[in-house]
Amino acid sequence: MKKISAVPIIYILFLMLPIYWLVNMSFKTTNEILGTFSLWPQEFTVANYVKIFTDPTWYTGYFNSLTYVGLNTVISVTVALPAAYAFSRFRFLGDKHLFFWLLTNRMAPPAVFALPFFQLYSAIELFDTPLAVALAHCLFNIPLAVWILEGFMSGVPKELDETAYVDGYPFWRFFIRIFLPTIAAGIGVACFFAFMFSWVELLLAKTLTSVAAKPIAATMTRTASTAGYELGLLAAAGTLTIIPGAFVIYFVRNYIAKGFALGRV
Amino acid sequence: MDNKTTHQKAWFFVLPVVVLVAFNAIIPLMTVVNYSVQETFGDNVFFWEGVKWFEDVLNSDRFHASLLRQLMFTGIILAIEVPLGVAIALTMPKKGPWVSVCLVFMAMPLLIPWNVVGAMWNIFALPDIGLLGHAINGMGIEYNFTRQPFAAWFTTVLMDVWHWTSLVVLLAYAGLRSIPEDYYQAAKIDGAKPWAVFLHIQLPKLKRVLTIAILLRFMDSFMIYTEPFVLTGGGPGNSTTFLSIDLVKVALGQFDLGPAAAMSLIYFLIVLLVCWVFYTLMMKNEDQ
Amino acid sequence: MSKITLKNLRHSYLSHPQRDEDWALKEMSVEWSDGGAYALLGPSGCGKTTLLNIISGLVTPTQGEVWFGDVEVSHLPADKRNIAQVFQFPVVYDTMTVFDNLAFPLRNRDVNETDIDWKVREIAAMLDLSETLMKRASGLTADGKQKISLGRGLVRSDVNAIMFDEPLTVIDPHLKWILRSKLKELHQQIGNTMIYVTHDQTEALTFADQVVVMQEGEVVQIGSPVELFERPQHTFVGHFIGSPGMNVLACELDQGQPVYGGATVETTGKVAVEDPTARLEIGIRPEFISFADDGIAVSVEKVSDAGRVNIVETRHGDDVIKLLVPDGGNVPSENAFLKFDPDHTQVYANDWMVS
Amino acid sequence: MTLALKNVVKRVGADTHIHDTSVELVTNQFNILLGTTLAGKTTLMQLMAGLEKPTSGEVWFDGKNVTGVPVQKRNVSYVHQQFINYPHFTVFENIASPLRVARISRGEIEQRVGRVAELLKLTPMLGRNPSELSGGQQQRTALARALVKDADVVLLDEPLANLDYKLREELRDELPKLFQDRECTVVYATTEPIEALLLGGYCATVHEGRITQFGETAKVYRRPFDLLTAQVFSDPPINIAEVTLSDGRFALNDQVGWATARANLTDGSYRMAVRPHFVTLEPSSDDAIKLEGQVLVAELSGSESVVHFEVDGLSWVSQSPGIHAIEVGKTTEFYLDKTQCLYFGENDQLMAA
Repeated sequence: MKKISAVPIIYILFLMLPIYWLVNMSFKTTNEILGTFSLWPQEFTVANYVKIFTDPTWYTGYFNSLTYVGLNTVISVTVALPAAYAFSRFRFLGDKHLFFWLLTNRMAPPAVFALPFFQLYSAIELFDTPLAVALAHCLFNIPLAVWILEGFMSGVPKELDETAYVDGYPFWRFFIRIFLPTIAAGIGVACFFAFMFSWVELLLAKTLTSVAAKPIAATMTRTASTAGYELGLLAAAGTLTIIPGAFVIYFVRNYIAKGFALGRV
Repeated sequence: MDNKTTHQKAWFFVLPVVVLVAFNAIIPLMTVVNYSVQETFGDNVFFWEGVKWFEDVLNSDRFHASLLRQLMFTGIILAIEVPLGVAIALTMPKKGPWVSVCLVFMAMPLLIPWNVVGAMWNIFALPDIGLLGHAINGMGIEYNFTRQPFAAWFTTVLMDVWHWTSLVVLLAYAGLRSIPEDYYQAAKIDGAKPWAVFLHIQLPKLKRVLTIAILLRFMDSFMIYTEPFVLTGGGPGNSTTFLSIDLVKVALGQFDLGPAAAMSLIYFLIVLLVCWVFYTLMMKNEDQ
Repeated sequence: MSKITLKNLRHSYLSHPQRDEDWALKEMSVEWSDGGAYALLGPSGCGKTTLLNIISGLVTPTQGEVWFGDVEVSHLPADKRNIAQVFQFPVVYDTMTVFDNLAFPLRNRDVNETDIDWKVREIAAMLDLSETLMKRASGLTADGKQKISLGRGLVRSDVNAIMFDEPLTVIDPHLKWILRSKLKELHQQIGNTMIYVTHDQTEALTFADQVVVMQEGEVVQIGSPVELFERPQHTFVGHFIGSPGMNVLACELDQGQPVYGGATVETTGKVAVEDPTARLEIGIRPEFISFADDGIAVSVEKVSDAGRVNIVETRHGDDVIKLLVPDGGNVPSENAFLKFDPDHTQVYANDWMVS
Repeated sequence: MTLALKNVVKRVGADTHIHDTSVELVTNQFNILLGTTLAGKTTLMQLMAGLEKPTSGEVWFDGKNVTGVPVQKRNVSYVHQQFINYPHFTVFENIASPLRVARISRGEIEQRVGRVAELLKLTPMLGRNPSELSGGQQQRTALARALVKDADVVLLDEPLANLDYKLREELRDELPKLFQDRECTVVYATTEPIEALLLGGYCATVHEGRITQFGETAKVYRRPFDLLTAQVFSDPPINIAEVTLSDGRFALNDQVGWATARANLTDGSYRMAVRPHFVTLEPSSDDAIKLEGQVLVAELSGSESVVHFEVDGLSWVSQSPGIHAIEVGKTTEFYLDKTQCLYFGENDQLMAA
């Protein structure tokens, strides 16, 4: 193996320290956390995790989060695919303005929209459902997905489309059978980013839910404020929220650099 | 030659996107605009107020203070994260198994829910039981981010650096990887020193990705809410109350809908304006 | 400037090469004189780029030595060898003007500004870049950029050799010949040793005094364009250079004279082949075959009008023999016989020329 | 299948890519479109295929107006200059794809793909992915896909341009054989006059969005209607000089001139064009005209020498068989075959050949 410079290693260590500390805390008892300072658990316990996996207020939060994130990823990427194709292949009235308008929505501070969103989704009776959060996250995830996918699609020569039409493929059959597999890497990258931004966002997710669809992260903040300092439990829940992300990164690791390379984030 | 074909039916392709985004963007935006020019005392009774709220917000010391804090924060984190990110990207291996290892570990902070980031740093920096707080105090420096404004700022900035530098690293790394090997060889042959290679080859080729990195970091840091809110709650005092935190306090805490809406719009316009200026500069640069 | 000597050079990209195919470059020794124009010619994957990179120092050979003059440079890195290289895709420093681009190698070597100014202007004039000196390099067309890449080599006085790696790849087809002849002209003006890598026969033959033809990691012939055309040392050279390529026909040997189709084929001088199992062939270019009243009986299969000439495809048994007939020349439809020009008929044993 | 364009015009924005063009291609033959890059060859082929719609005018297949018919329903095939294959299909699936869309039975697909693969020497590669093939094999795959469906019209858009020249030569030799027993009209675009000549058939010279002439390839080459066609159909570039005719003599300048027996030409000035291979280093006959010029550039291709030289400020190109060592800058003798000159009169129309 080639030698690796010290800088990235130090940087990664710096990144891992707070994470380690969180994991460390999650295996400690509340007494140990509050009583002593220790670099690793003196009385190793999985009680915090057991609590999360047995208490429905905890684990349903986990499911709720995964539900709306999954929904949002599917919606965002599915509707972004034909749109990105249109932007990469066709010239049409208002195309450039439309593209820019889409991107401006990536710039809208969620804090600005929190209250109107609450009212809007209450009005259409979607409040406190995963679908509400999934749709709300479309605000910034669709523009993002369109942007990323358009970059990948522009890298596919137009001649591929023409060859397929000449072969006799009707448009949709070509799009699904030929085109989508060709830009599979791009779809992977778009899914990754949609997942990421939906998973990490909390302000809107919290605003649009109360009980039934409460995300795990929101459960955490409420626990922290109502049940006093249950730090171990909080740390365990936090640790668990890192896992899906780590999982997703692992799957798309080879595409990340490429996705970024297109300058489309 | 632009080889796109003109095809108005393409609108059908973008229609679902337009509908979904417009639903989320235009209706709430209209609501905000609506509130921003009216006064309510509850019961859905509204009175026309014109631009009063805008004048109030623009003249309020409180808004000025949080805007100033916001600008300082964004300035500081940009000044740290961009050069640091580029420096780290430059030292990353170009190929081999380490690349994946680096990428996976570096991307991790990006995928942690923002309130977990706040909570994590809260635990990490607590003066008594947090590793960071404990270590700093152990060095004889008094440190408590819940009491000292400076410590709170330091922790918030450090947290943001921890959270987002990787984004700059990944972007810069991807930009560097797209430079053909020939350029490095040519520079070697021309006898260029490493600094000249950076200045004349790497930096110019990174310009585009760095513009995007700066733009993104500007936007996201300008909108930052969850992490500092969970970490410091905007305190101590108002010392880390950034624009978004202030806005939510006004809107949901005090339920002052009019001023909050006016503030939202001013806020949104600032972000848009800066991005637009940036975008135009970028495009102009590319045309040259 | 100096002579370039390659001694017993061999290279493999594998760490433990075993078989013959493992070598990207098979053993070769060659000496190139100072100020010559050389071309490395071969199809993709023939090892020509490996050889170029060994000379420029980007690749360290598995075995053998590289000498510039009387200095061995085999283990010197690229930047210590004082060579210049023009790559397939133009490399220019986008942020600089054309002038600064050309001055860059000199500034890195701490040459004083007056000398730089004088030298850059001189080279720019040669390359027809004087008009654009103050423009941004990034705004130039591909051929302009390629000239800058070349110019950065030409401004230096310490250059041992200038290497070209398929430099015309990105140039518009109808501009290629202009740059091609410009390179030739520059070589005559400056007298540097130049080494040019290409897969295109016209580029190689036009540019070089000596062409090194390579195939599958092996040098099959080094010679002047005329030699390569008239006396290919290897059947591959005959095939690769010239269109259509040389006819290669299996033959037998009788008392030092090749026998084809039952008849003795006249050649200049006798042929001696030591290995009795060697595969014997005669090689003759289509240019040197003509129709005659007797000789090798063939049937005419196809006549293609190429404007200047007709390419006639004939058949003798299982062999296809191509020949060229001048525009307006007579092509017999029946009872056709071919005559080979003895001066240009070669005999090959296991692909290598023996006559 | 007869294919005709009737008054076709193609405009994109303010640019006119194809000016009013009418042409009827020759059925079941090679129809070559010859012209430089961006001359409009690709646009013409896209209009024929139905990938683009004409701004005005009509496209007719077999006496039917197909202008509005989408490409899927036209039974055409198309090979691009770039190597275009479906990256995630094997070579077999790539070739089979038009048949699969047409819902042809599995057994027949296997049989037909096998036959075409054999013809194009792809049989050993059928199981591979296109990315594992060399450029030549990738283009063979694309050709196989175009052949397998028995299209009425096969459009080949500079299919050999991205190949190394030896591969190009090989495939160019094979191409006419591939279409020998097929009933289809082939349209072949190329930038190289030599390629047009070797493929034979019929040829349309294309220049800046217009077809300047259409006819048998050899005839277009030897009897161009106008100077433009002669220029498009010449590589190296055709030599052009002003000559004056008086008293049955053409005069190039004060010293050089030659007698002509052409009675139909009136006295006056003409533009004379002569192909480079009629200006040679060795005289082709005793009465060749001698030109003394200074050599500017000497280019050697595989089997011929092309010399650019200058006489009295006028540039000439000479093309001679064989490889000759020629010194640049030296004054050298060249011989012009006066019997091969083309004379163009007003509007650059051919007056005599």
